[in-house]
Amino acid sequence: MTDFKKIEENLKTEAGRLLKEGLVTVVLSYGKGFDENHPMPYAAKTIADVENIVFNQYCNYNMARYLVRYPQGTKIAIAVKAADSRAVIQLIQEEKVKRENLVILGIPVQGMKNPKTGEVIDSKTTCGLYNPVLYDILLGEEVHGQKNALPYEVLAEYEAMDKDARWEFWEKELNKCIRCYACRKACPMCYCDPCFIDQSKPKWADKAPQSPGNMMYHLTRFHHLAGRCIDCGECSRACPVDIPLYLFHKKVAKECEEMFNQKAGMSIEDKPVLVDFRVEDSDKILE
Amino acid sequence: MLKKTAIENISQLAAVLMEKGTLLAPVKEVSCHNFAEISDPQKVDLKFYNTLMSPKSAFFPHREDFVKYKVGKPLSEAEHTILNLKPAFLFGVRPCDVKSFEIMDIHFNAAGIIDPYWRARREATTIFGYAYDINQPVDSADFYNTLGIYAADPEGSDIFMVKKDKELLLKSITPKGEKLLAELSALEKASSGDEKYYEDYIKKGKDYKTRFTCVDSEVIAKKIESIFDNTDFWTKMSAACLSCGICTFSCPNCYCFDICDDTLFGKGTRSRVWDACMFTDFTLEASGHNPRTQVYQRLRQKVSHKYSYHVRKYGVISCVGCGRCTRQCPVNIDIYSIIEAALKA
Amino acid sequence: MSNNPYIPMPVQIAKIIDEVDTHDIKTFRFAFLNKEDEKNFKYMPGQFAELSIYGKGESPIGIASSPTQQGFVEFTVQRAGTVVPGLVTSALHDMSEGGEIGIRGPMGNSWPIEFLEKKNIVVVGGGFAFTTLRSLINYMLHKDNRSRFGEITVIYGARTPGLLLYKDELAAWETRDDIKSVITVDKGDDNWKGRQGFVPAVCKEVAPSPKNTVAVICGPPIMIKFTLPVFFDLGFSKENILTSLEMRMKCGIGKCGRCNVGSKYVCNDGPVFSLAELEELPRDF
Amino acid sequence: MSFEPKILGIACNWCTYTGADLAGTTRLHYPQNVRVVRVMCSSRINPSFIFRAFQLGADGVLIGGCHPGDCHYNTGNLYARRRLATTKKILEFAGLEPGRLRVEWISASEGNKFAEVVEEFTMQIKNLGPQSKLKIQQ
Repeated sequence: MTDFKKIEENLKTEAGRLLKEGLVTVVLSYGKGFDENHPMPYAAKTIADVENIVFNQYCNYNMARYLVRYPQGTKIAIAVKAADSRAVIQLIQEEKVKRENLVILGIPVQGMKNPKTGEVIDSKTTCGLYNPVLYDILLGEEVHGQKNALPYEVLAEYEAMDKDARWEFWEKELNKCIRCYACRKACPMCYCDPCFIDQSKPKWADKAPQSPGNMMYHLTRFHHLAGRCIDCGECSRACPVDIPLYLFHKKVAKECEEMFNQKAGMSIEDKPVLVDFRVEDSDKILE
Repeated sequence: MLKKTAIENISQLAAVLMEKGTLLAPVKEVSCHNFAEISDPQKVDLKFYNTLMSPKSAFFPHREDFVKYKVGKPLSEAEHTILNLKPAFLFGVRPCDVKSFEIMDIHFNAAGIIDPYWRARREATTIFGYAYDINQPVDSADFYNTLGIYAADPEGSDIFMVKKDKELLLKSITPKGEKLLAELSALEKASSGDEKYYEDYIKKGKDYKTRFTCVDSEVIAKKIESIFDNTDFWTKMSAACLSCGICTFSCPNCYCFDICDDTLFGKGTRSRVWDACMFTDFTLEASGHNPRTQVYQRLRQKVSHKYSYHVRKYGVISCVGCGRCTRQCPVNIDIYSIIEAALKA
Repeated sequence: MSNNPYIPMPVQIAKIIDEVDTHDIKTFRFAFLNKEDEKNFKYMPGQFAELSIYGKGESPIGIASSPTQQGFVEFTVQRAGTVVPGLVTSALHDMSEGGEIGIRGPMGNSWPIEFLEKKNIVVVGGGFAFTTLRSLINYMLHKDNRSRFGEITVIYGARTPGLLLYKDELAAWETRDDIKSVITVDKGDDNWKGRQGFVPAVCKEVAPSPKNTVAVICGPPIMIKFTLPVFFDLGFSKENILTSLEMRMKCGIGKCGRCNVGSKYVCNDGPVFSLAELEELPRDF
Repeated sequence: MSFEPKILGIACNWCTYTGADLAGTTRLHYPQNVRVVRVMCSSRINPSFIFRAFQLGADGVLIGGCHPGDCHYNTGNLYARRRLATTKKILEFAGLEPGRLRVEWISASEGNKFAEVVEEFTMQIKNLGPQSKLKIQQ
């Protein structure tokens, strides 16, 4: 099992060192919340701030979300778990951050928990990897010998559904939406300003949480994240009404992988699949 | 007047209330409870700590239609929404949420121009307050004691309810509640033992402790005013904030709204829809100028509005410490901690 | 619910005046369709109203006419849309005389007439922000009111001669002897025989005396920024400099919660503030 | 009354739209169920257009572009191919019939093909019946 205390110590040491040596101006990691079970995303900017850094099983936030908040060129150290590192890679691909401005502190971890439910976050709601894909400094022991969980297994049940039943399922789920936009705000890939749903011309949907607007918002957001979603599951954990958004994102990710032979956020050399093409792409994908 | 019923027979009471009018009560959803208009009395469920969303939507729905119009047609042809409300019963409201209605009343129902929709809904509704179960542990996010509210505060309710083992005691507080309670013949008479239990429960409610910090409204209002320009403080407090709208949507005291025209095929509705000061475009002007582009400015606005501006304008803090914003926040931002820190800043 | 504050009153466009050579600022004269509404629409210079077009939305606009002008209200509206699509203003600009829209108001406070009485008034305006100032000037110039005020000085500037609003009235003021009007443009053209120069510089030149005088200033932020020091140098106190704020508004009646600056709602407690009052407010606008 | 589907056609300016013109000038008969909107390139099509069309009552959406390799802008339709394939998968997982969205490459000289595709697609939509899932109920 993961030694959370050890990782916290390493995180503090590295954060302190990086800030002290002036290699970065901010360390994005986790800090104390109002109690043990509720840590918060934390931006340490001074050596004194390092004291407040924590790491425990509830630190599931994807810190890549905060990268785009800093002006381009800011030297940032960022603590990443497996899925988070893929988000960083994806942001590098999309030229939102530059690799040379980042110090990536990798955290190999298993056994993260959802603070709301206390459930272990497994491959069901996240990408099923344990080790960060990209890092400069590793803060713990890589997880080996553990059977890699299959992230798309959970889809089988829904894929097998009759299409009308699936429509009913999604209609029911998406109609719960209250349009607080926590999903897009928690998403490391949702950085558009303004978001299409806030535009008044063209106005894509009503502001009130009603079925047509909810459908428009979510279907389009699923599309905008196609080939970019790195399956961290933050959207679903942020959702106050527990819409299983991760299911749809997983499905789209799976289809994109099958069609275009590329997984989001695995290499900084890649280009996001929907801003790329191959002449040899087959028309079969349109059938 | 004190009456009682067995909690397992709650659906009978619900059925009676449904005959008299609209019943809004907590129902169990997949992973939470929420207030909903009851169509099946069996659905009323009192086994909840507190609802996910606040009961403010009973008086201030997420969407309130003003007018149905046809594009390009004279204004006189537009159909105005007329609220012909049946009597309504808002059942099972926690004391802190009851208190929130009084605070919202100042804004919508007393100061300046009166909001006709809020007033109409408020007047049609009888409130059944429901004490927190003092035999269960308190949620770590709650801090209503800080705002001078206790777990079994009957104030503001028309009828106040406390749980006694498998029974529910109902006490009338206002004349409106008294009249209604007298009419509810399905309820049993309470014994003198029940009377004593009720009184004791109200007293014991004061010892049921949530998080507490001594907050004087004048002191905090002044303090927050004085740290307005302390950008470091607000940046630190908002470092994690995602600036989504869940804290304001779930808050029983947030009232900001937008007025939207939704048109389809030449017909449409003008309605007011909840808005949130945490959204980027909340203050975006037509000129393109936006006074609050940064997350820290928006969080500052939210906290200042509740704990300072509202005190200056209406004399009370616009927060009841129900803990919803803290519980629902995806990144655990805790307004109580911000206030604590502000007092020290 | 005829007294419902959210429901607009119907008005008809009686006249449209194309004010500027870029054709993006027009003055709309509205006549009330219900006599009752006209009676209830009692306003003072400096107030504003929500112009309402079903299907497009609402837009808060300062009233440009003076209450001394009977039978209509006027609004000078710029077509917005360079940054944020201005749905209402564009729709209004595309309408013609005889068209019907809605109006809610009047809203907000006004220029404090009682405070201004018996004082000399310096009105400083820049560009498109001259609308409620025009209302104030016409109010003060009205024969019933003129004696209540001291000397009136108007300093009004625009970028080019073609961008000056209310050209006929400006010309008429030139010929009167109970108002001193100084019109300036940043850059003239071949036909421009008047003054050239920025408003702050002109203020310095005109140098109104601060004695028993109130300055009423409206204009783009950059103009305000450079004009205020001029008035401070002249010896004006913060209590005697008035301006009008702008914030995004929706309801206009202090309910929707978006136009607050500190504990003040610009729609209710404003839009007119003295500099002294503004300094009390947090810098959140 | 038999079901006459409403179909939104979105055609690229350079190939399919000209192809549709050719179908017209050569007096080919094809069903009148398609309302064609012209865009400059198939890659101009925002997936939201498609969702919105279904919401506003379209029973099917037909998209026409240049053949791969023939794009007026060289690569526009190659991006469009990936994008629209994804749209289709999303519609399918949401529970709509993926057959309600069809993408065809029709060149300026293929008036015949345009008429055939419209014929075939209209039949297909007729068989699928009215689209009521995304349609906004009034």
